[in-house]
Amino acid sequence: MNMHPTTAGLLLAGILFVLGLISVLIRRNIIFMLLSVEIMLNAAGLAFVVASSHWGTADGQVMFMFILAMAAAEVSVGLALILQLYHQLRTLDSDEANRMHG
Amino acid sequence: MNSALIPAIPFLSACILMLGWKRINRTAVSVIACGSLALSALIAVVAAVQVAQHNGAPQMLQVWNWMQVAGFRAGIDFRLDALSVVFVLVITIVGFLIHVYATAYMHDDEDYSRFFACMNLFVGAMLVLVMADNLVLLYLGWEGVGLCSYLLIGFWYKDPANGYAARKAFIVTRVGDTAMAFALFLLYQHTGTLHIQGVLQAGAQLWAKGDPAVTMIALLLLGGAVGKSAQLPLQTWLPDAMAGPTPVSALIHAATMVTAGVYLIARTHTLFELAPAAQTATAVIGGMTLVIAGVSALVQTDIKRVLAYSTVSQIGYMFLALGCGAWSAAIFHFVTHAFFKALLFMSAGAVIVALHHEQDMFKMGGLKKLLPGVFWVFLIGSASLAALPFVTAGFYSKDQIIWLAWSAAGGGTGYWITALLGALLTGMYTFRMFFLVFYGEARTHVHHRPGARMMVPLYILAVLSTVAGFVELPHTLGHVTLFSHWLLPVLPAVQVVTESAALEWTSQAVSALLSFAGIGMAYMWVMKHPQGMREFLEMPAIVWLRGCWQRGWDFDEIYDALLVRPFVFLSQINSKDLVDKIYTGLARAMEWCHNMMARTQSGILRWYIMGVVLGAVAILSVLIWRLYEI
Amino acid sequence: MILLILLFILLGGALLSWIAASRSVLLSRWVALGALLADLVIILQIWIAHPAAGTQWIYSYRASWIPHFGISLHFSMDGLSLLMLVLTFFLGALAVLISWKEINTRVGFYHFNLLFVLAGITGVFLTMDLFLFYFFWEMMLIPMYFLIGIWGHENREYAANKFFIFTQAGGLLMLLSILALYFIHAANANVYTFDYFDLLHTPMQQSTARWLMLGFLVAFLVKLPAVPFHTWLPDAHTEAPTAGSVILAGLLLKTGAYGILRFVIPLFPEASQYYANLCMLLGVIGILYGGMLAYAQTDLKRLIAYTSVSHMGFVLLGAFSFNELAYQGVVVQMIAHGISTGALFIIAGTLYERIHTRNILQMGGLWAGVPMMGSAAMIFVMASLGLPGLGNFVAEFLILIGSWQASRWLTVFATIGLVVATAYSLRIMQKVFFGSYTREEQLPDLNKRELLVVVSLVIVILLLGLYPQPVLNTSQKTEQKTAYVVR
Amino acid sequence: MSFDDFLSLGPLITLSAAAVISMLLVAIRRNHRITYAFSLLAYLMAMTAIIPAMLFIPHTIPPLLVIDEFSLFNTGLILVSGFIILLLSYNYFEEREERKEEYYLLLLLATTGAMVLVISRHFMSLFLGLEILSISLYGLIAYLRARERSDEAGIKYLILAALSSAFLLFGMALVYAFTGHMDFNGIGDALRQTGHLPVTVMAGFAMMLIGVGFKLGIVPFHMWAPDVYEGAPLPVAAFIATISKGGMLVVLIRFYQDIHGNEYTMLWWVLAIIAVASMFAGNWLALRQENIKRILAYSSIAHMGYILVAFLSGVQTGLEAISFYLVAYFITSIGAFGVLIVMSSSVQDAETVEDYRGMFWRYPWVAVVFTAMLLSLAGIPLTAGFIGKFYIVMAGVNAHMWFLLFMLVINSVIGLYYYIRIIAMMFKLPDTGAGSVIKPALPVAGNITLMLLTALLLGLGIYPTAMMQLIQQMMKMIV
Repeated sequence: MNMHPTTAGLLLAGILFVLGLISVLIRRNIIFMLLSVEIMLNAAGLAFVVASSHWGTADGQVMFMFILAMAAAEVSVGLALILQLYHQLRTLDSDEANRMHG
Repeated sequence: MNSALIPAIPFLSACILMLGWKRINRTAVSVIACGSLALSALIAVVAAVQVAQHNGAPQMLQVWNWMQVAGFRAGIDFRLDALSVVFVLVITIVGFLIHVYATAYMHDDEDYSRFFACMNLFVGAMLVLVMADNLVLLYLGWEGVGLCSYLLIGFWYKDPANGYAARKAFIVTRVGDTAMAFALFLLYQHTGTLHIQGVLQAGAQLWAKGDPAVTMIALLLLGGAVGKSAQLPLQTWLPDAMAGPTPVSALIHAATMVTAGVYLIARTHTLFELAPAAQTATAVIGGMTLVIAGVSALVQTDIKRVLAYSTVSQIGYMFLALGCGAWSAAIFHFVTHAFFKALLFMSAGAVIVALHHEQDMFKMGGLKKLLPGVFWVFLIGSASLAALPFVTAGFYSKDQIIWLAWSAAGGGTGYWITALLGALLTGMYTFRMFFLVFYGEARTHVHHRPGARMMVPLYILAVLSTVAGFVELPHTLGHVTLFSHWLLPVLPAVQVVTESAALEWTSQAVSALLSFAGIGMAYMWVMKHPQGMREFLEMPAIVWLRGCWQRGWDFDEIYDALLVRPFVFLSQINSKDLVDKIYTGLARAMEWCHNMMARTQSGILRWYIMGVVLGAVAILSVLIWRLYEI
Repeated sequence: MILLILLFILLGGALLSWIAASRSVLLSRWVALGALLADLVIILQIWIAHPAAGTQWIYSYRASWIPHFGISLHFSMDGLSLLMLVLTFFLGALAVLISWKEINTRVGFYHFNLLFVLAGITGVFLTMDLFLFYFFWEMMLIPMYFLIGIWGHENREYAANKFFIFTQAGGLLMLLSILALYFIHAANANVYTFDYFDLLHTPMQQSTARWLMLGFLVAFLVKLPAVPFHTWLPDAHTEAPTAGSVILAGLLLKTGAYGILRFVIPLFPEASQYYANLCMLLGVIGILYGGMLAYAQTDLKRLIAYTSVSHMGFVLLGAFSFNELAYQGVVVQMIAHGISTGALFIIAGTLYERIHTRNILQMGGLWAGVPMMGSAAMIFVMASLGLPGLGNFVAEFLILIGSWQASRWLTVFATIGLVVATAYSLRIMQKVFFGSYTREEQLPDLNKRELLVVVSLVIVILLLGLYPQPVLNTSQKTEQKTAYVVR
Repeated sequence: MSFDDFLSLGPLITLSAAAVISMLLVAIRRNHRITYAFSLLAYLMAMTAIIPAMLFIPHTIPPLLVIDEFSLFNTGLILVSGFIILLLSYNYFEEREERKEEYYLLLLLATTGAMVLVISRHFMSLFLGLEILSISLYGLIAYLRARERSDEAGIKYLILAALSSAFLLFGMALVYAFTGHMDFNGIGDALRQTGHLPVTVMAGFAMMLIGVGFKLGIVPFHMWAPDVYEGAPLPVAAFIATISKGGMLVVLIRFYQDIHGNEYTMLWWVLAIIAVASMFAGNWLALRQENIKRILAYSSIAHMGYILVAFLSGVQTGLEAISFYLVAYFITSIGAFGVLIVMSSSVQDAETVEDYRGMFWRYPWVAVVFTAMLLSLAGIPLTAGFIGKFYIVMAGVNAHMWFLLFMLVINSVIGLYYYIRIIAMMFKLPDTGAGSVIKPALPVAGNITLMLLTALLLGLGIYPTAMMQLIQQMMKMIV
């Protein structure tokens, strides 16, 4: 079978995205959840790259740059918060963080 | 002189007494109350004379526009013609006498002025009723007297039983009134007016004899009359109405108000003539009532209840007469009945007071010696009620009815026999009462004798209930027709089909004999063989029958079971208003939704993510799937 | 302009009495009373000046408000509004008087709310712009909500919420209808306006008209109230303070009736014809159902509340039997019911002040102690059972004789309602004033202030019953008034 | 970049510059007052910068940005709301946190992000704006480190926001992959040419919708809202409720317009379902909720549902309605949060309904304000909320969306219940129960702000014409 490269790329991105999604769902450790989200973001980035190669424009790459930057920022803030949370809960289990509900 | 004053004066004094409350002292109250009636009685006489001078031409006067809407007009308008004059005279004169009597009777009651306020109010309303020129105003008087009767029956409000009796009276009559209201609606629908004369004329042109519409109307009017006049099937309230003070019973539940039905039918006689069916119904109802009530009167122990049942039965006579088309006869009987029944009630009242408010006849007796004055007047009254021949007014009026029940166009043998049976019964219960009260040995001692203020009215009424008969004598003896002639401009003369002196003689003879027979039986029963009678009465079947009759043929029980209890039951089960349950249910449902939703806000992050993902999947699948659909 | 003044007197009075309360409670009472009396005087003068106003528009005022939507401050007064306003200011003044001793907490705020409700009601009776109508319609709710919710009896919050939510639900449906009408008219005439007189005779399909009419109708049936939308009323009436009950029964319910007469029938004549029988049926059901419930109650105020359900049934019956007699009867009924039921609530309130219970099983034999109150109660009880010579009779008689022409059987049942009315009315007298006196304390009879209130009510109900002609002249049918000019 | 570009971007530039400078300020010397004053100044300057920007409208800065009346209007709205929130913030943080200065920095940044959103006409600017907004929000939400609920909220928001922007991005990628354009018009035209809507693009829109929906907090992406509102500092909650949602909504409108969204019935249906679901979910959740912060969160969910109804009407009245409703809604929710702020003490926020028992008799003025705000949320006359809701219903009727309207009516009735529940609590006579233990701060600035807001609220409720005309002629441009 020979698939059109764009389709293949998008498919790959899609698979990555879904994998990330699944691991967000099944992981309880907040750090891993964060990582999985990063995977999803990068999947999106990949999709952009593929798309831009398909159209032969640079927009996709630029977007990917932005995504990288934003992901970095997010992780940094995220880790800070997780640290905070760990100080209070003494655990990284996200399910423990459920003081607010109803 | 302005005849509008006739009802106005009693109203005025009623207002004064009501506002005056406890500030006016008793003498003043009595003076105002009686004086006002005396005044309006005088004016009534004057008015009567005027009417007579214009040989029966009615006096009309419009006071003010009550309501006038788009062609419909009802004014505060009065009309004094021969018929209403008769009623007005009876009401004012008898009313005046009763008031005088009452000043003594109620002397040591703490609500003295309230009593007389209501009495005056009643007289005023009654006068409006009989003087009204249109049916709406008549309805006002009609309900007004109902109100006063309610107020006065329940006058001694501390005892719930009285309150019950009063409510019963009001509600039962109200049932009749609604029938009358329908009649009004129908009349307006067909004739476009409620002005009595207008209605009568329009009706005469509008309907052929026996037209269903007019029959319906007449029947409905009859319904109203039946309610007020305590005829079958709405008679049940009157005996209980005796809970009121005796003057009230005399005035309202004997002399005047209960005859309003008679007045109504006489007033609208044109319609009844157009509706033979309705007229027959009137006669039948009258006949049945007079027998049933007579039987009940036979077995009562309470003296006032006897009189009450006898009133019902006498009004039955009037209805019978009306049904037979003997209009003037009915009115004549009304007049005499007003006199002797008022007399009986008040003398009974005198007895009751004398015996310290003892009403049970079996605890009375031997009063012939102790209360001679009362004895004589009571005797006259009883005689007149039992229609002893020749000397009593009752004889002439009742005899006329009995004869016409046979001979009149609308009459028949059946009616005649009923009427005779009634005569027999009347004689029996009247003198049973009479003997029980005044003969035998005294069972309760008399603690004070009635004073002049009580006795004088009694004497006057005694005279009246003797002489009043002589204004109308049958063909056979004297043939005086002052009364029917006087009524001629309003009420047509009765068509007599079997014009025969011989037959009339027989009829009179039979009726006279029967009343004597009745008296005789009463005598045997009470005086001669009380022992045997008592044994006879103790027989179980008889006991049951007696009980049933005493309870007025158990009509109350039937109505309770059929109407009252179901209504109360229904209203009780729904007292919390089931409709509201719908809304509370709705609120519950909302709360349930809240709880369900609140569960989803578990506070656990992954749960939220799950939510997002599910949403995403849902949206994606919907969109894409739909896309392939198209 | 005078109409605006009527409104502003109330609003100004509201603010003033709130402010005044901080200085002296008495002052604030007087301010409120003064404002209402001033309005009363003005309106009475207008009435005297236009004794037979029924047929034309007396005053109009119009100013643009939200031109973007074609919304204008448009007030007009005809006979109907005139009568309603007389009633409003009269009962309003009495309401102030009756709460003179009853209300002692937050008097200023109380009077603020009281006058604010009245202002809202006045607006409802005057406005000729549908948006403005809805505006006032909602505006009455909040102060009424506070009146019940703050100064009410034990269960006040429940009652207040229920009242608020019911009316709001109805109102929103009406809003939908108003807007739909607005757009339909715009589509036809290409003019965007909420003006009553422009929206009259808007041509539309039958089905549409029926739907829109239902939208209005529901709102008004809730207010009226008609079975099955009535259940807010007993709670609200029972829990409200006396003045609140008086205003609820006397005025708020009337806004529903007024709405039907002013908006539903003129705006959707065909649809109203179509639904007439249904509405009359609802009315009759209301008469009987309300009567039965009233008979079953033991809480005096609740009992009276259900009697108003029964009485307003007559209004519904009359309004939809489409003839002059019934129409006039409805108008008189609105007034008579306002007076008689208001009076009964006042008596219930005065009783409550004395014996601190509303349960009629704990009363009885009070006549001996308070004869004046008793006789007043007697008069109004008789009024409520429709005794001739008192206002309600005139109303009910006209309604019935009118509806008889429209539907015979419904009228028969409505008339049977009068018997039921007799039953429950007499029950009041029996349980409260007759029977033997069981309580030990000695009750004071009506004092001067209460006497003033009650007597004025008695006089009015008697006048209404014996000489209703002025009212009838003023309230002739208001539908032929097509020839209309803004003055 | 030409001069008039510069001018028309004035507000944005001012604010971002302000952010940088305030960072430096903090670096130089920590002083709450100075930073506060400076950021106030920054907002004022940004607002004034709108005036010259008006000269050039409509002005596009290809490919990323467009400054037309719509975006300027919303910029102004955002700036004003930000300014008001700032006014309310000072005391709140003064009492609670030792390091307050960065708060202002973050607030400025977040506002900048929102402003970028409202002027963006391109995926890239959209994304940038969104992320500037989000990331500064992470910081803001978790700002009060002392409170554990605060950073729990932060974490939740962070993860979910990242997740949703992943969806958004992927959606963008798909759209881009098919159309080859990232600017809205381009996409619109491309779709016009192809005529029908291919799977990938549809999937892309769906995924973008998830990203957008998350920020708007509509069902089923609403679950974060209550927790975040509860955990975040009150001013931040106000910010989230108003500015971030508003900004996102503006982008949505613009995007929808450019791609002619209302031509795709399926999209319409999905949004309709979401709208109904949001209304019901929001109101049901709030029905018996005891925590006022959460109530406000839920009610905001419901309100987004209402707004969607107007959005779906697809008529011009609808867009006007949204703008007006946004204004009313901004005023109202900021006002409500403002009340919470002034009523809160340094130890504890006044957040349970019970805290407000009998408040009217102790702090009548604040209670009246709160009542006004709640009534406006419930849409009762004399308040802006009423006119707003009226406007929305009008749009709905105009578009004959009877079903949605009935849903709206039902929900307004349900909503009424919990609003008047709070009001009733405030008007309870104090003797009926022990008053709240909270000693409110009642700062002067706060009170003045509230007065201002109430004035606005009533003003818009009684005489909305001016605002309407403004909105109306602004809408002419974009439709």
